[in-house]
Formats: sequence, structure tokens, C-alpha cells
Amino acid sequence: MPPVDFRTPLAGLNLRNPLVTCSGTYGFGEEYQDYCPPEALGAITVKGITPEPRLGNPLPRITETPGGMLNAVGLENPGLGEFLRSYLPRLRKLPTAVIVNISGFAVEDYVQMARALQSDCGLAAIEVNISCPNVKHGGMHFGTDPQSAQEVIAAVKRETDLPVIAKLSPNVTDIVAMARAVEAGGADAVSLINTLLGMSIDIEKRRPFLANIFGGLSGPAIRPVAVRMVWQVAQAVQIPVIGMGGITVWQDAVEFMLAGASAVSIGTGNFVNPRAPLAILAGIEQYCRKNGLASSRDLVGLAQR
Amino acid sequence: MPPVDFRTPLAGLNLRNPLVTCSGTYGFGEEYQDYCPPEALGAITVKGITPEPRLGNPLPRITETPGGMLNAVGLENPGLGEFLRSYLPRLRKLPTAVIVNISGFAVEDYVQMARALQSDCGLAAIEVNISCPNVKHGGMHFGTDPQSAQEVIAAVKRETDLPVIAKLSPNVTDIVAMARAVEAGGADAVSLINTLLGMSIDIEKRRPFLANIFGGLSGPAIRPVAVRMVWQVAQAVQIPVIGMGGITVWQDAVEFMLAGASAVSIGTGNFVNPRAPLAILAGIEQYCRKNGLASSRDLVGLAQR
Amino acid sequence: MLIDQEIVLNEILGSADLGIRKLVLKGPIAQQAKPGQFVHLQVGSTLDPLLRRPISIAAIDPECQEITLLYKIKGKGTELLSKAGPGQKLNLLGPLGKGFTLPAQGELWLVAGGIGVFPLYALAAAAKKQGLTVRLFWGGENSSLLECSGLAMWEELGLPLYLSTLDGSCGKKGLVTEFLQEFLQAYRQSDPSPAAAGEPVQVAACGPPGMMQAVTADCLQAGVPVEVSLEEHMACGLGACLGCVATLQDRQGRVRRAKVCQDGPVFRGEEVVWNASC
Amino acid sequence: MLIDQEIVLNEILGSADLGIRKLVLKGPIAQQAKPGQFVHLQVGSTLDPLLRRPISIAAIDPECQEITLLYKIKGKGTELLSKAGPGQKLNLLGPLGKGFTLPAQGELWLVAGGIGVFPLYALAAAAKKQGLTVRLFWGGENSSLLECSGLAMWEELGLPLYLSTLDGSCGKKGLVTEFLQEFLQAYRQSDPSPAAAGEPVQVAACGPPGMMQAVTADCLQAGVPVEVSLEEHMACGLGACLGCVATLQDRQGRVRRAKVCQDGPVFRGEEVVWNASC
Ligand SMILES: Cc1cc2nc3c(=O)[nH]c(=O)nc-3n(C[C@H](O)[C@H](O)[C@H](O)COP(=O)(O)OP(=O)(O)OC[C@H]3O[C@@H](n4cnc5c(N)ncnc54)[C@H](O)[C@@H]3O)c2cc1C
Ligand SMILES: Cc1cc2nc3c(=O)[nH]c(=O)nc-3n(C[C@H](O)[C@H](O)[C@H](O)COP(=O)(O)OP(=O)(O)OC[C@H]3O[C@@H](n4cnc5c(N)ncnc54)[C@H](O)[C@@H]3O)c2cc1C
Ligand SMILES: Cc1cc2nc3c(=O)[nH]c(=O)nc-3n(C[C@H](O)[C@H](O)[C@H](O)COP(=O)(O)O)c2cc1C
Ligand SMILES: Cc1cc2nc3c(=O)[nH]c(=O)nc-3n(C[C@H](O)[C@H](O)[C@H](O)COP(=O)(O)O)c2cc1C
Ligand code: FES
Ligand code: FES
Repeated sequence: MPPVDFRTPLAGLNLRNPLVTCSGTYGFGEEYQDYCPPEALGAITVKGITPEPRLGNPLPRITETPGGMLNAVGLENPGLGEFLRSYLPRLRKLPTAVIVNISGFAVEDYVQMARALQSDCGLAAIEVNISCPNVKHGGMHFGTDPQSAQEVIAAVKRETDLPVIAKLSPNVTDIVAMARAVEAGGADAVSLINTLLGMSIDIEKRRPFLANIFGGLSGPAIRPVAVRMVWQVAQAVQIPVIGMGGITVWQDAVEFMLAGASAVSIGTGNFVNPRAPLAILAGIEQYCRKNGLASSRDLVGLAQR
Repeated sequence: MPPVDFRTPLAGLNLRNPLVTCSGTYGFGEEYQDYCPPEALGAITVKGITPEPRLGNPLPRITETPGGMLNAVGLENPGLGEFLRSYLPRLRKLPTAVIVNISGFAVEDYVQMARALQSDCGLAAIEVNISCPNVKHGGMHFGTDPQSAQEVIAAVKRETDLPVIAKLSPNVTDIVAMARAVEAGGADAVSLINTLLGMSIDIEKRRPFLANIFGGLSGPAIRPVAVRMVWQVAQAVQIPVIGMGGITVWQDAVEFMLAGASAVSIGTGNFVNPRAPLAILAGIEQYCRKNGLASSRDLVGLAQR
Repeated sequence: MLIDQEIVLNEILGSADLGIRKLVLKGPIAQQAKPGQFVHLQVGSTLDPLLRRPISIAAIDPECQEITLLYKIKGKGTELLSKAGPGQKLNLLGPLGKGFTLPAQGELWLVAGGIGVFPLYALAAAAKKQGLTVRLFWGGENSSLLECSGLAMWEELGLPLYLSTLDGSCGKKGLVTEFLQEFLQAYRQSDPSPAAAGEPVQVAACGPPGMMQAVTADCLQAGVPVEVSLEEHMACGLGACLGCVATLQDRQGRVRRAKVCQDGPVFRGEEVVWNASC
Repeated sequence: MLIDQEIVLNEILGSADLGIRKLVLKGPIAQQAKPGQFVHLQVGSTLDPLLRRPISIAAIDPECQEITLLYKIKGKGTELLSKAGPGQKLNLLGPLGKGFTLPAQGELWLVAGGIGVFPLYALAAAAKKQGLTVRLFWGGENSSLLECSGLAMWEELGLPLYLSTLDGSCGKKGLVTEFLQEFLQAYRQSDPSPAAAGEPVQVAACGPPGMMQAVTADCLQAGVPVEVSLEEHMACGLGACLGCVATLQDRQGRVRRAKVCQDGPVFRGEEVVWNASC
């Protein structure tokens, strides 16, 4: 039998395979090298960058929940300048596509970063994390207001020649409206989902567990919500969907692809098993063989038909 | 030590204790009698009623997910008439407060049911489930549009002398806006949260697992989202909050009360342990004693201070 | 009842590759259980898996206070269950549901498809004890499936067994319904009748829905009452969640829902709407 | 490395009520581990609990290929871990982090608060092997805590132990820091010095943050270098998630974050910003 064809065209990129890692869960691409060689991955997404360095939130930042976890890292990152100086040179050497995730509090933040991130950087794409509050517009979230989302994506598109992926927040009434908005803004792909807003309380201390009070819920617990959103969005837009949210084993990845995801991204699953992407890839391969599919691309949206 | 005072004033009712059971998970109050005597509960909420009988959705209707479950029962119920004729006489005999949950697709549906449900029925309160699509208004959900929510609650309030509890859907961008809207509509309390919209795919059949494609996610997996919403809403409105979503053990119930819930409701937790409410009540009692609290009411909102 | 019962035995049945196991539990449920009922088992100690798992009561021994469950490892719940060892306790809810009707006299024909044979064992044992003539028509993939699903237990019970396999590796090659059809035909012609004249026959079936539908159709045609045991995904097991309903119709064709966990899992075959689209 | 290692032993340490256990694992991690490092353990086989649990490596035996972990049952993860029996395999990620600095010569003073003593054992054993003078200052709630946390192991190691308890049920009544203060004072006065003139002293501390902060302050005042082992909730254990950071400052007071899992868990005491508000 010929090997399963894993090549994954996505947002103008030609990924080796549909396995990506989620921003914020995979550091700057090197932390997992001993367990999962970068060349085994379709792409790596690095931690969210902001124009200025950020210390992030106070501790505790993470806690476990049933089948999931809450995090409130608060976008700790070295800032754009230091990223370009110290991190980029090493990222360019990684034998895989590198997607840079950017976050901001105003359109200008995104614009500033987009301007500095061009295809000659050696990066593969920009993922625009729009789930931060837009402080300029009275706290309205880019990630929850379709018009703001469209504007910020359009602004980023104008500034960079890199493919632009819009990362959507699930904390909305209508995810399809958000996806259509970023498509209209020119996004080349959408990533979904980011974390669900949650919290937990330490009943001994009688205080919220996280220093930040609220945190983002990720992991298997949220998978049913993520699969539903991927299903809805994949039907509604023309651009490809990168599916994520609770993938730990290959069956989960196949579920997302059947729902309509062109690629899948592993986040919290890496914490559970640092070799998860490898195991998932092997599982997808077996599943394709068993079902007589020549390419992993054939899985995409199959459950919708 | 004197016994912990569990009395719970709520929406004009005087509940024996803050333990309630969730609509749709506790049948019509009799199914769990052998395991959990109704007189041990503050209140029982019965399955959602519609004006006409409904067969509900085709099968399968439920499936397990990590730390949770999806259901798409589709409001199977005997209809208002049969409810009044056959179920109500038995419900009146239960030695606990009975809350009737009502669902509709148009304001008139709710109005019709509210008119038939008055305090002389022997029921304690009406819980208005507003998460159904409002077919009259192009599918806009009562549960996701603050103005529609306010209208439907106001309409129900006009028709009945029973206390009215608004049950909110978590599938919204802004839960606080929804809670404020139903408060403005005259709701005497809010129940939150209903299920998160999710789905899962059977990778062997390559089709959505549930016949209805989408289902409602409940159970421990959603608890962090539910606690967060209770926390936000309890700060924003004056009416009491009935907290629910993933409570299985007493620690969970305490968490909700510390977040601001005046009462807690057990849903999926009953499936895990049919005696869960009893165990939870005992746990709350111990916790109060240990922390020197004379009444379970003292727990409410403690983590907010 | 809701009770912790101790595991007496949890062992593989037949060869390991089919993953079919026998679980014996000690406790008072044995005093109450009736053939066709099931227990709702807590398989783990954490929130994943979350829900209980319904498993039929395959054998009931009130004297020894033991019930036997036969189960096939299917997914993560049964996998976890297979790890529990003797001495450990399992939390059980049960006995649940309504079981099979045990006829007062005459013949009882059991029709089993694959592991659908599990709940029929307790029924056969009870019927035999009552002096009924019991026959088992049992079909499966191949001899290995039958062996791993308790064939030896059935042989010990000493009833007439009519076995079929798809590959002919055990018994007749073909479908189990063929036996039934032969017997039903003989019964209708009544000479030579397997059920002596005047001796009523009753059928109980458990297996894949398609098979039970066919069995029902054959029995109805022959005027023989038939009961079938249905399977649905369950949450509460007590009739409270409406997750597990079956679609039934009355003689006038009026459709209604019934709860598999509470009103079933055993229903009269003619009531069941197979492949309900609503 | 990421590897399944077999459980050699998983038993209660001392009396059962404190729930402190000793877990011995066989495998190649023993060859690589250094005192102060930890492993990130998969404690269950399902998705609840989801995350791994960080546990310090308490003893290292490269010859027998064994590492010893000492852990206290705290919540559902360690509870589940306590159920795993010998012969079973556990999935381990490790050894992780940077351990303690083993001085080339001189004295090593270990300051432990409660079960913070666990990671210090491997350090003591290594230092002793290297011929250093090692002293343990160890304080706890009461004698039961010390006994259940491996006091016998320490006595076997044959080092000078300075014990204190809050209730005086073992050793001196009071705080462990009092021993340290005495020794530091003696060291500064250098006559009679516990560390002979010219023999440098180094301190390693593990315990509640408040205690480590006090130890650090005392050591800095005495001009003695001190290392502390920090604890934070962890997800990845590899420096990838930024869940576990500590706040550090340089001499100019510039604040930065460091990852407890990767850059720690051991840090130089003077670097640590205790009770960071940012
Ligand atoms: C009344 C009744 C009696 C049964 N008796 C037996 C028996 O005696 N022996 C036996 O081996 N099996 C029996 N089953 C089927 C058994 O319940 C499932 O195989 C088991 O629940 C699978 O759980 P899992 O975690 O291994 O599989 P998973 O597929 O991981 O389970 C996921 C979810 O789906 C449910 N599920 C999966 N398959 C089934 C199924 N076929 N029926 C109902 N729910 C299912 C599970 O309960 C769980 O909620 C019976 C089912 C019912 C309804
Ligand atoms: C580097 C390091 C070394 C450690 N070494 C040891 C040791 O040798 N012996 C020992 O008994 N304990 C040690 N701990 C603490 C141990 O990790 C926790 O007690 C354990 O994770 C609790 O898990 P649980 O599921 O029982 O508790 P739960 O409270 O149910 O855990 C819930 C979540 O919180 C995390 N958590 C809870 N308490 C702690 C804690 N104190 N530190 C970090 N995470 C925590 C858990 O890992 C889990 O993610 C160490 C912690 C760290 C960071
Ligand atoms: C610790 C942590 C940090 C994260 N940081 C970011 C981030 O910086 N930018 C971003 O877009 N998403 C971030 N995310 C969200 C993930 O990229 C992903 O969308 C989410 O976790 C859902 O996937 P999962 O369930 O597989 O983890 C973070 C998630 C976690 C758990
Ligand atoms: C099987 C099932 C049926 C439900 N039916 C209803 C219903 O009819 N009306 C309603 O308002 N909520 C219904 N719910 C939602 C629950 O009342 C509750 O809000 C939700 O399940 C969250 O709580 P839990 O996680 O404790 O189950 C149903 C939930 C389940 C699991
Ligand atoms: S499983 Fe809940 S009604 Fe049958
Ligand atoms: S645990 Fe992830 S960075 Fe330390």
C-alpha cells in the first residue's frame, strides 16, 4: 500500500501534514524537541507576542478541572523586539513551518507587529489572537464583536505579506458571524477554538483559585463545544479551518477533521503526552488506511456529507 | 453545636435547604424516590413542559464526553394538558417544593402555560427555559437576545402569580446582559447555567453521534464556565441565583455558593450518584460547621468579598 | 438499590482476543433480580468515565447471593471495569428495568444474536427450573465468538442448543433465524410439532436490532408471542432523563415513547417501531 | 525522557493517617537524575485527572536503577497514585528541572520544613558520598509528621540531625530556623565554628515559602549562599506553558519571570521575589 498522503495545503502554505501545535502550549518550539521532533509536525505555533514585553499575570496561573484545565498566563512574552532579536533566529532554524501568534489591545498593536512580520522573516504565517479586550473601544472584545474582528484582520492583512490566520474565541453567541467577519476581513484561515472563559474557587481559602480570578478552560472537557464550532464554521466559510480544543488522541483529531477541520492543533494534549502529535499522526494514518483513504485531506468534512 | 440552619429564602419561597434538582434530569420527581427522599430536598424541578405534547428527538439522544455528557432529548414531554391532568396531582403530594420548567417557541406558548400555572396549583414556582429558538422571530433565540428574554419573562410574569425563575443559556457573549434583561423583565430569580451547545462525531460511522447533530453539554466538564457565570451574574443583579452545571460532590456545591449562588441544583450529578443531593447536603453541613458558619446562607458570595 | 457489592471474580471468558469477561458480584441484588433486568455500574472512581454502564444480569444465584455479569470490552468504561480485581467493590444501581415474562407452562424459545445471549441465560435457568421446555437458537460470527460468550455455561445447563455461525465453524452455517423459522413452521403445522399440541410457545430474543425485527416478524406471522430486549445509551437508568427511549406503537398505530431503562429493556416485539425516524 | 517505569514498591511510610507514601520505580531515569530534580507523573489512565503530577526525586540509586519518590496524598491525583501496585507501570517524564548545586567542599546545611525534606534526601546522600559535612535542620508539626516523612531513612544515613517540632513532641520545641540562626551566628563568629575556618558553608532549603524566605534572609545576612526549591502548579513541566513561573530579581532590582519547571525548581535564594504582587 502506498503511504498515506499527508500534505496539507492551508492558507497558501504547504504543510507537511495536518498536525499543528497550539499557541501558548508549545513555548517557542524548542521545549518539546526531545519528545517530538519538529520535522514530524505540519507547523508549530509559538506563544502569543505583544508589542511590548509582558510579565503576565501573578500566580497561581493554572489549575486542573474535570477533564480540563484553566490558565491565566496573561500573555507573558518577551515582546516583539526581543522576539525578533532572540527568538526568531532560532525559530528560523526549526525544520518545520512556524506560525507566530500575535495579541494586542488596540488595532495599532496588531498593525505594529504585522508590519515587522513579513515573509522574509522565515516565518510561515501570522495567527491573530483576537480574544483580548479592545481597551480603546471601552473593553469591547475584538473576539466577540464581528465588526471589530473584521477591522483588525483587515488591518493586519494590509501590513503583511504573510498568510493571516484568525484565531476565534468561543465565548460568543454566534461563532459563524465571527468567522464570516474575519473571512470578509481577508483572513486566509481560521483557528478555533481558543479557551472558554471559566473560573474555579479554592473552597479552603474561599477565594478564586487563579490570581486573575478568570481563566481559559482548555482540554478534553471543551472538545464537544470545539467540534460543534468547527462543524458550523466549516459549513459557513470558504477559508480552511484549523481545529483545536481538547485533542489528546488520534480519534479526537479524526473527529475534528470529519467535522470539517483542514488541520488540527494540539494544545493541552501536549501536557498530557509530550509525544501526542506523533501518536496522533500514526493513528490518522492507520485510520485512513483502514477506511481506504489515500490522503488525510479526504477526511476533511466527511461527516458533513 | 446547634444544627446548621439550611433554610433558604428564594424568590419568595422558603426552601427547606438550598438543594434543588435540575429540570430534565429528575423526571417528574418520583424516579429517584427510592434513593433520595423528596423531603430531603429544597425543591425539585420537573422536566420542561410545552403547550403540546412532544415526542422529542430521534435516538441516539445522549452520549458521554470527557467529564461530561451531551443530550438532545428535544423536550419530550406530555404537554401542558396531560401534565395538569396526570402529573400535577402526584406532584402536589410530594413533600417538597416543586418547580415546573416551561419551554416554548413563541411568547404565546409561554403565556399559555403561565396562565394555567398559578399558585393554587400547588406548585412552588415556574422556571422559564428560554433557550429554545424563537421561531416567530426568525430563529433568534430568547436565550441569546436580551430584549426577547426580557419580553418573554415580562409576559410570563403578567400571567401568573407564581414566582418566576429565568433559566439562562450559557451560549452567549454576555451572560450579565442576559441576567439584567430578565431581572428587568421581572424575574424573581435566575437559574444558570443550561447546557453548552456541543456535538460529537462517531468516527466509525463518520456521522454525528446524536441524531439531532447538536446536543447540550452538561456535567463536571462545564463547571468552570458555570461558576464563572454565577460569579459574574451574582455581582450584577439583585435577584438570587440558582447555580448549576457539573455539581457532583459537596465541594462543587460549596464552590457555587461561595461564587454567589443562593441555591444549587444537581443535574447530571444525579446520574452519577442517585444519592448525590443527600451526600452534598451532608458535606455542606460539615463545611459550615468546620468554618463556624451558622447557616448555609452565610456561604453565599463569600468568595466575592 | 444503590449498593457497593464485592467482586468475587472478574475473568476472561474463553480466549483473550475477544475481550469477553465474566464478573461475579456478591450481595443482596441477587435476592431481587429477575431475568432480563440489568444493573447500572460505576466503572471508575473519577469523573472520566462519568456515566454508569448498563450490563444485563446474566445469572442469578440468590442462595450464594451472587449475580453474574458477562460483558465485552468495548470502550473505556468496560476497559476500566476489566481492571477491577476480586475483593474490590463496585457501586451498583439495580436491579433495573422490567425483565422477561416467564411463561407458566409450555415451551420457551430463546433467540440470541452474538453476545445478545447474555441476558437470556438467567431466563433459561429460571424457565428450566420451572420445568418448561427451553430451546436456545443462537447465532454468531464464528465458533470463537460462541465459545467466548459462554457456550460452556449453556452446555452445562443441558438444554437443546441450536447453533449457527456465519462461517460454519460451529453449528449450522447461516443465520439463527433459520432455526426459528423451521420451528415456527413446524409449530404452525403442529404435526410433528416441537411443542406438543396445546402447549403454547413463547419467544424471547436478544441481539442486533435487525435480527430482533426479523424474529418479531416471523413470530407474529406464526401467532407466537415474542419479547425482545432493547439496548440504548443510558444516563440515569431510572426513567428520569429520557435519554434511552424506544418508540412503541399500539394496535391503532399510535406512536409513543417508552423508557428502555424503566419500561424495558424487554418489550413485546409487536409494540416496537424498528428504525423509528421520529 | 518519557518512559514507562515499573513500580517496585508503593507503600505507606509510618502511620497511615498522614497518608505519606514511598514509591520506588525501576528504570533508566535513575542513571540521569540529580538531587533536586523531579519527575512529572501520569497518575491515572483516563482524562480525569488530566495533568501530570510533579514529584521530587527523593533518592537515586543508579546501580539498582531505582529512584525513590516520597509523596503525601493530597487530592485526587496522589490518591489515585496510592492505588497503583508493584509490577504496574507508571508513565514518567523526567528527570526535569535543574537540581541543587553540590558544593565541591565544605559544609552543606539542609533546612527542611515538613515534607519539604523529601528532595533534600538525595542531596544529602550525594553530598555525604562526596565527603562533605552535611547537617539537616528539620522542623515539623509534631513527631508523627517527622516519623512519617522518612525520619528513619535519615537516621540510617547517619548525619547530624537537628529536629524541631511545634509541639515539642520530637527534638526542640520551636521553629527550625532557630537552629539555622544559631549555626549561622556561630559561623560568623567563626569561633567555635561548626565550619572550620576557611571551610565554606552552603545552605539548601525546602519547605513553606515563608520559611524559605526567612532562611534566605538569615543566610544573606550571614553571607552564606542559599538555594531554595520552589513549588508551583504545573502543566507541561518543560517550560512550554508558562504556568509555573517564579518571579526573580537581579541585583539592580529588575524583575523577570523564570520557569520553576525548567529554570528551577531550585533557585538562588537572593534572586527570589517572595510574595510577588505582579
Ligand atoms: C440494558 C442494557 C444491557 C446491556 N447488557 C450488556 C451485557 O450484558 N454485556 C455487555 O457486554 N454489554 C451490555 N450492554 C452494552 C454495554 O452497556 C456497553 O457495551 C457499554 O456501556 C460500553 O461502555 P464502554 O465505556 O466500554 O464503551 P464506550 O463506547 O466508550 O461508551 C461510551 C458511552 O456510550 C455508551 N454505550 C456504548 N455502547 C453502548 C451500548 N451498546 N449500549 C448502551 N450504551 C452504550 C456507554 O454506556 C457510555 O455512556 C447493555 C446495554 C444495555 C442498554
Ligand atoms: C517541583 C515539585 C516537586 C514536588 N515534589 C513533591 C514531593 O516530592 N512529594 C509530594 O508529596 N509532593 C510534591 N510536590 C507537590 C505535588 O506535586 C502535589 O502535592 C500534587 O501535585 C497534588 O496532586 P493531587 O492531585 O493529589 O492534588 P489536587 O489538589 O487534587 O491537585 C489539583 C492540581 O493542583 C496541582 N497541585 C496541587 N497541589 C500542588 C502543589 N503543592 N504543588 C504543585 N502542584 C500542586 C496538581 O498537580 C493538580 O494539577 C511537588 C511539587 C512540585 C512543583
Ligand atoms: C497555558 C495556555 C496558554 C495559552 N496561550 C495562548 C496564547 O498565547 N495565544 C492564543 O491564541 N491561545 C493561547 N492558548 C489557547 C490554545 O492555543 C488553544 O486555543 C486552547 O488551549 C484550546 O486547545 P486545547 O484544548 O487543545 O488546549 C493557550 C492555552 C493554554 C492552555
Ligand atoms: C438529559 C437532560 C435533559 C435536560 N432537559 C432540560 C429541560 O427540559 N429544561 C431545562 O431548562 N434544562 C434541561 N436540562 C439542563 C439541566 O437542567 C441543567 O441546566 C444542565 O444539565 C447543567 O447542569 P448539570 O451539569 O448539573 O447537568 C437538561 C439536562 C440534561 C442532562
Ligand atoms: S436512562 Fe434515563 S430515562 Fe432511561
Ligand atoms: S509547567 Fe509549563 S512552563 Fe512550567
